[in-house]
Amino acid sequence: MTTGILSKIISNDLISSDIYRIRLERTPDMGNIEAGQFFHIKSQDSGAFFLRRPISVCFTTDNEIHLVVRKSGKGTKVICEKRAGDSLDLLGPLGNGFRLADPDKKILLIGGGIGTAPLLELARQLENPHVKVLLGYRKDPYLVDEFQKYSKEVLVAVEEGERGYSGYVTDLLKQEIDHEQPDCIYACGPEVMLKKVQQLGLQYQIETQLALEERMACGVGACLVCSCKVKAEENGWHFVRTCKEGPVFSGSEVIFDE
Amino acid sequence: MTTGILSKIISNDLISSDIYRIRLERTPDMGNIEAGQFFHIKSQDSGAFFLRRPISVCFTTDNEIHLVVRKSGKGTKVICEKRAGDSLDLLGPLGNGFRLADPDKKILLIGGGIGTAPLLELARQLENPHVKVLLGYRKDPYLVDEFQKYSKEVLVAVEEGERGYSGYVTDLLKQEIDHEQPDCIYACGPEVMLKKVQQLGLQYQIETQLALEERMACGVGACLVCSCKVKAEENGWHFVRTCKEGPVFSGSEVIFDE
Amino acid sequence: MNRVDMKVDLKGLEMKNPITVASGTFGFGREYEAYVDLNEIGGIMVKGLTLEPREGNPVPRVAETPMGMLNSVGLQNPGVKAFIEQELPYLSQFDTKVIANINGNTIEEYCRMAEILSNTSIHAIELNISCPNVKEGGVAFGVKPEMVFEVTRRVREYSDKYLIVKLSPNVRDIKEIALSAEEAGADCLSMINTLMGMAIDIETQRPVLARGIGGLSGPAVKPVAVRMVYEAARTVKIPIIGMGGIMEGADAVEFLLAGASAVSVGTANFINPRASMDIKEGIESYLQRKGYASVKDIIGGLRF
Amino acid sequence: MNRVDMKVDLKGLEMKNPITVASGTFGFGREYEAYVDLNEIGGIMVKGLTLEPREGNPVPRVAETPMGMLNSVGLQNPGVKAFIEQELPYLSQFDTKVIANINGNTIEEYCRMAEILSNTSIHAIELNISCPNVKEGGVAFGVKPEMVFEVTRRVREYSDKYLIVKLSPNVRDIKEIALSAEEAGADCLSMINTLMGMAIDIETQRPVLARGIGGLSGPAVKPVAVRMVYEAARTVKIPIIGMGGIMEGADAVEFLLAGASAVSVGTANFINPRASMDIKEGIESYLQRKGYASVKDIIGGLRF
Ligand SMILES: Cc1cc2nc3c(=O)[nH]c(=O)nc-3n(C[C@H](O)[C@H](O)[C@H](O)COP(=O)(O)OP(=O)(O)OC[C@H]3O[C@@H](n4cnc5c(N)ncnc54)[C@H](O)[C@@H]3O)c2cc1C
Ligand SMILES: Cc1cc2nc3c(=O)[nH]c(=O)nc-3n(C[C@H](O)[C@H](O)[C@H](O)COP(=O)(O)OP(=O)(O)OC[C@H]3O[C@@H](n4cnc5c(N)ncnc54)[C@H](O)[C@@H]3O)c2cc1C
Ligand SMILES: Cc1cc2nc3c(=O)[nH]c(=O)nc-3n(C[C@H](O)[C@H](O)[C@H](O)COP(=O)(O)O)c2cc1C
Ligand SMILES: Cc1cc2nc3c(=O)[nH]c(=O)nc-3n(C[C@H](O)[C@H](O)[C@H](O)COP(=O)(O)O)c2cc1C
Ligand code: FES
Ligand code: FES
Repeated sequence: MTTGILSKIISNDLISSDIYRIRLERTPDMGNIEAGQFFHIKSQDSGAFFLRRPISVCFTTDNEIHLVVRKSGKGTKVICEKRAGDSLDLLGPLGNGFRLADPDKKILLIGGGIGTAPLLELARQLENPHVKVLLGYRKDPYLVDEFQKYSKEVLVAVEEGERGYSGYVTDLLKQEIDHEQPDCIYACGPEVMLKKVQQLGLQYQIETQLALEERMACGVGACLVCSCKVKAEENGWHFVRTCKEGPVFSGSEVIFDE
Repeated sequence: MTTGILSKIISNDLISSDIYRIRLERTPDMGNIEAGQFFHIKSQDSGAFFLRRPISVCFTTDNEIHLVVRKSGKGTKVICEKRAGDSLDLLGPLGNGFRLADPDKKILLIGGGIGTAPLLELARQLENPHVKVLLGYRKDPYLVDEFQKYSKEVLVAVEEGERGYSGYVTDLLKQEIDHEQPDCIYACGPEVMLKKVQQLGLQYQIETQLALEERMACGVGACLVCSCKVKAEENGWHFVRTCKEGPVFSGSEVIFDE
Repeated sequence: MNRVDMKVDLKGLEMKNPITVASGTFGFGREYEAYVDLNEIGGIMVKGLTLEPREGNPVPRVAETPMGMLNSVGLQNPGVKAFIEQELPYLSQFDTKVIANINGNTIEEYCRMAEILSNTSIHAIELNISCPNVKEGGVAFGVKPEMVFEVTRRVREYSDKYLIVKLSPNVRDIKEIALSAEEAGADCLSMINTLMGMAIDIETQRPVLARGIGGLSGPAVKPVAVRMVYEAARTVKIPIIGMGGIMEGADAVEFLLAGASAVSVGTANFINPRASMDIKEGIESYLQRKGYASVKDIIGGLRF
Repeated sequence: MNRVDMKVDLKGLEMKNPITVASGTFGFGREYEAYVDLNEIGGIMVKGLTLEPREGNPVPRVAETPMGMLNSVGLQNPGVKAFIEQELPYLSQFDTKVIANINGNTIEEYCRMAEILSNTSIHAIELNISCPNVKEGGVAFGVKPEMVFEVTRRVREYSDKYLIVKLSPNVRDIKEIALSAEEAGADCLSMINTLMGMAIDIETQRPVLARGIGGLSGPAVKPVAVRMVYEAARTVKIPIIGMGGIMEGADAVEFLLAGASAVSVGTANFINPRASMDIKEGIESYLQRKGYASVKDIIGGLRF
């Protein structure tokens, strides 16, 4: 019987413009945590915002979990403004995680913006010397150094900025596919990026795993607000729950609308 | 053109069970502050509670205002849990204040529970050597030492506790009236206490000034939710605004229901 | 930055900006003069008036609820004549539209008030057919289309003033109500009035409000209000003044996009006495940021 | 401390405690088994069922609003037959009342579902005549007294199961609706379903929900819900299951005092998966603190 876990903030640092890295105490009742899973977060001072907010696990150690959060709206603002010593109420870990490929496979990770965050824990868990990472940012990159620790190479693309390739991260993807011929692509980021990954995966017959975002209420599979369209025998498609059957889906099953 | 004033908390101390004394920075835009006036308080982290909360001025210096707040419900809980360095959003000072009697008058102050708070600033402002103070508490007295500074004598009544007279503060009132023959009684506290003061005032023809409480929304006289019944030529009574014409009313005008 | 054009034209009532303050939440203006330059407000809906003075309901008249409040003021007001004599001269000093909110127990009372007000300098009449606090009337008029039609049509006969009909949200279908008011000759609709609600003090086991039931306002009702404005705007051709839980510029923009031609700020005044100004500035900066020249460009601009 | 008696008797449906979980907010129970011992819940209203499987509405289906949320799930469910085959056996393991929430596009569909469910081990049928998300039906049944009467009367003919009629708050007069359901043979009323609302994303200028309008739930609606339960309880003799914004024990006590014989926990589950248990304990400690022996002692106990 578990419910939201009160977890204390060890530190909270601004790591890029509006991007915060929050280190929290990991407690035993969180159990095993898979890369790609998320925590559903509430602030203790209830009233600040109403529904929980889903935030992916970015990195774990035996005693810590790290979240990387982009301050965008009401809820993430409150979360990002918490200080060391404050607590957050975490429900989870929830959802499925990425299915980890065998260590002999050639792996490509591609992340866009805040979607880079869950890939760091994935890179760590893959324990694979053949991991190559493509990271796309609008302006200032973050987490790059750490990705380097868990991969053979990291390529960075920025839309407007100094560092790395200047343009979209998906521009890099095509050439990397040709170059590396990866067995599996893991992706997290904006929908347009995921669509591109899916399309290239299908085209080159590469397995893709896509971490999706959808607005959630319960986070545990009960309310059915977070539906994601996937292929099905009957009718061609049906809805599954992003919070439960996802947030990681195979590129071969997801149907993106128009 | 003023609106709510953000005022920083200098200190916040628990001075009795669930009673907090909050020292705040006094700013020039607060202007002159009369004893009996109140601030209408909002917390900056909007969402914690919705409407403002009226809290009387308990004490002022040139640079500080002190509030004494009883943690009772949702709003006062948030206010009482603020720490030094946090700010409160204060609208005011609002309402009328006590009309200060001439320094040669014999004055009796009577306060019950948290109603003792606004009388401290009154005692200070009266600058009158003939002030006698009756204070009633349920259990643990507070502010007593300070009242002593501004009066010739302080009598304390407690319903359950060690210190002072054991019983209701109104029990002391009758004997003090006989004894002191005061020219004016100032009172703040629960309605049953105020009724008793009003009744004795009328009976002995002593001027009474009563500080009332009523639920408020705007605090500035616009919404008419805080009506107080006072005597009137036509119909025998009419409603006036506790936040504007009050919170201090003459005992000769207020009509308490049943 | 270029100033955007904030003028709105409610087909017969032009306002310098789309901000009005809601009836019952701004007194007769005086109470907020220390906080707001009344010249900066598009229009002021004054406290609800009745033919005779009223003392209103017993206290407590207010209860706090989650992101909202209940009130049961019950139309405490000095009566329409005292308003004209004592309050209107004050309000008329300002360059703002004065809108008289009228409340009757009978159709005759509404007509009589409309007639009396027609010979004054007020700019518009707001027919409140929805105040849930008056036992005798209020509710009955506002919740049935036939009654809405009847009271609007009759009042229309008694006054040439710009006529706003204020709708109640306590209805089955706001579209048919809106249509009835339009067909009966309303120049404009304002909506929503408060939703009927109740709060109970579990310690005393009594309702918080002396009268038990009161009117719910504030952010809690905003989704209902936006929905109703949207539905009404797609149904009628006359302009709509939208309200219900507007606390900041973004909320007002929601109403404008949904189809309101102006907005009204109510409960927000109680929390922030300068709310109307902050909301006005909030709309302006939204328009600037999005590159609009005029507030008119976003009215009804909701896309699917 | 002595345990208080939490049993309630809804005249034909006895529950070990007054806590139920609201339809659509608790799936088919499974989803919360990691958080709550389902044996500890008085009754479980399952996700709204339809005759045929439904995929529901496009996403986004949820919007956060001030102290509330809008949803437009649109009755995504596997259909009544799949429920009976795949979900009911699981639920039947537990010592709790299983309440099937049914939704039809036509009266015939409602009757057909009632008939099918009559031969199962469910304890009660909850007739949802108020889901605002289904274009074809829903709304029409729930908002007019004649229709409420008709659908209830017909379903009554097809099933001997305990029949709960779930009322919509999007009505003019909840009393006449409640009375119609009672007269047509309902054993119990549950209320309120969601209020219709809308939220607009001012950046995209589109509704947050793909379907535009959705159902408002959560604390924001509590005052409306308490008021309606109070009005209905004074009008009908059948018991009422109250819901709408219950987040903690104190909220549940408000509904019980207003006249509900049991309560239902909806949106709160999303914020706190153990909400139903916390609310149960909250009621218990209230009763203990106030010296009541049984929860029955406070039902309808509101004083003026
Ligand atoms: C599985 C999953 C993992 C995520 N991981 C991360 C992460 O690691 N770091 C991070 O910064 N963000 C992450 N997000 C996005 C994050 O949940 C949203 O940015 C956040 O909910 C926005 O809340 P807000 O209060 O700031 O915005 P508001 O706009 O005020 O939110 C209003 C409502 O919309 C929902 N909402 C708004 N944007 C999104 C969105 N993009 N996705 C889902 N719901 C949204 C909110 O949850 C809330 O219910 C993740 C989302 C999902 C679904
Ligand atoms: C003029 C005036 C001066 C006051 N001065 C002080 C003071 O110096 N120190 C102090 O501790 N308290 C004072 N009070 C009482 C204080 O305002 C209430 O205790 C406080 O509003 C309760 O808020 P809450 O959120 O804790 O309670 P809740 O019960 O959660 O409040 C719910 C609503 O009821 C209102 N309310 C509840 N109790 C009261 C009350 N007794 N009076 C007015 N409104 C109430 C709240 O303002 C709020 O709108 C004063 C009240 C008034 C009218
Ligand atoms: C204290 C109070 C008094 C009100 N009095 C009136 C009134 O006299 N006439 C009227 O038409 N509406 C009255 N209203 C309703 C408001 O004008 C407005 O329609 C409603 O509060 C919704 O807007 P809001 O959520 O911004 O407050 C009153 C509202 C409040 C809160
Ligand atoms: C996501 C969601 C789905 C719902 N689905 C249904 C449903 O299928 N059938 C039904 O009768 N009510 C449904 N409801 C309404 C709830 O059962 C309940 O009446 C309403 O949410 C008010 O209670 P609350 O404020 O505690 O959530 C749903 C509510 C939510 C939030
Ligand atoms: S968020 Fe409730 S089912 Fe996914
Ligand atoms: S609180 Fe608004 S008039 Fe007094």
